[in-house]
Amino acid sequence: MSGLVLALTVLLAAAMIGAALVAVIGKSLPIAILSAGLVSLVASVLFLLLASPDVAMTEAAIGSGLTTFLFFFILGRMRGGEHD
Amino acid sequence: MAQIAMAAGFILILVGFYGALTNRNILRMIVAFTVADTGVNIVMVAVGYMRGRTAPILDETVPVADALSRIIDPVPQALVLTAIVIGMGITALMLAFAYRFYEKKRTLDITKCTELKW
Amino acid sequence: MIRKFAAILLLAGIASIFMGLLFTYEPDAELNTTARYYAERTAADIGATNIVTAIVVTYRGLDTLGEVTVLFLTAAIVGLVLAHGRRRTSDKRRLAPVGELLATGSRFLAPLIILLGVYVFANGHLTPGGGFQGGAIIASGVLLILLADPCRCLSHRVIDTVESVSGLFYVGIAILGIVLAGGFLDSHLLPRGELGALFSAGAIPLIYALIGLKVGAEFSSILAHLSETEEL
Amino acid sequence: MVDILIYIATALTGTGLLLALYRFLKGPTPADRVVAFDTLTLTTVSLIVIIALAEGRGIYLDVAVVYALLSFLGVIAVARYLERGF
Repeated sequence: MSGLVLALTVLLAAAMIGAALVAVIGKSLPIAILSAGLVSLVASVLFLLLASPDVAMTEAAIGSGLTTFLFFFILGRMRGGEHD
Repeated sequence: MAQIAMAAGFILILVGFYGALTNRNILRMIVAFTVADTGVNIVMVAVGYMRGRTAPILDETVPVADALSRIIDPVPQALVLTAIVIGMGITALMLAFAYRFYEKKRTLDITKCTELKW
Repeated sequence: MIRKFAAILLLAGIASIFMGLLFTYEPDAELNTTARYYAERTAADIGATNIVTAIVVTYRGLDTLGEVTVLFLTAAIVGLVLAHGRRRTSDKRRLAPVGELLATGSRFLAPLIILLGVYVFANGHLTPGGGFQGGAIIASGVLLILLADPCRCLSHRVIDTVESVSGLFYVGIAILGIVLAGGFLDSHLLPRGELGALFSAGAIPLIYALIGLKVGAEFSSILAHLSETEEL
Repeated sequence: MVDILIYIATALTGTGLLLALYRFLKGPTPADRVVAFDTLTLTTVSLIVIIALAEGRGIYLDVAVVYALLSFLGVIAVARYLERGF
């Protein structure tokens, strides 16, 4: 099983770094926010692989749910500001 | 495996810092900060990981008697639990300030904020 | 351009520090002294099967009290920042109507989500999860209610009451620990019970439930304050 | 036997993850990326279940339950934003 876990770790790390790059240097702001949510999503699976289900659950409930939501809430209030 | 996760966490921190330093839009800086935050959490959890061991929760697969040889270090996990919750609070706070900034200036560009510049 | 160059230079410095940390890192083969103490003593002393919960609630309970206080301060400051200059004139904001699917679905799903939150913090000492996760899930349920009906103003009074009452009880139980048990936030207030049962681990389920309610109320208050802002 | 099944399931889920990630990184319109995000959350839930099975810890499934019940919220947020709601 350890080969499987290793391959999965590499895959998840690559996905996470790709999503982080989109979040930081992508053109459109909503996509950047969505990518930050994706980073949290993949990170929570990585936390589970690192044998910490408590942290994985926190990241699932807070990082990818509420934080993404807060960003879109604020962005919806400031239409027109995202092009600066 | 812990090393791979740790390297990924370090790269996330660097990517987040790069975004926070080079972007001029406040919302983009906040997004970059959350990415760096996730990276820090991954590094901290990876430090506590030990090869071939499992989560610090006792049940029928991990009886109390051999907990000492089967579980990983629970202290970093407790710390990261705290860090994630506080990170969400800080993000909310930054977003509230960004909202006020936009209300006053009608822009999100940080370089337009020149009151204290001389 | 200079800005980018300086940023990359700075990041190269940080990266070199990280490289040093990464290549000299050697994972421990054995648990260190603190972790060994927790692994050996938790089941006998505290009676919780989830060792992370035992650390968060009892061994380092004072940190958790501080964390909840920080979260309360955050919620209060968000309210303060956003309440300033809010106008009450336009009650009916012009909004795109909520679809039938979301309205009906949220009426069905919101109670289930809140129930899941209660499950998560009631079982915090047995399974992964606990007060913070449960509170965040409850806040997600509140969020779904807010989404389905954006014009509804959530009652701030209910949220504030839940928040202050659970906070008061939390500190009250902590002080009762000094009187009746070993010290501040000691969980031996209630009988330890059988390892693995729902009502076990002393006062941990009670304290975690109060933390869950408090965290849920704080997150809900942040969300409600944000949703009452006006479109600029 | 079970090992082989887990390997096959992981390979399939990993392929699904990569395909959805490709669509997310490339997707020309925001709607493409939102659908890719939704697919990624579902793939993540199945990955969590596979990890729970491979490690033999049933308690990991709680995380999957939380994800399954909360994952649609992010998509609703984007959808409401795109139709100029809130």
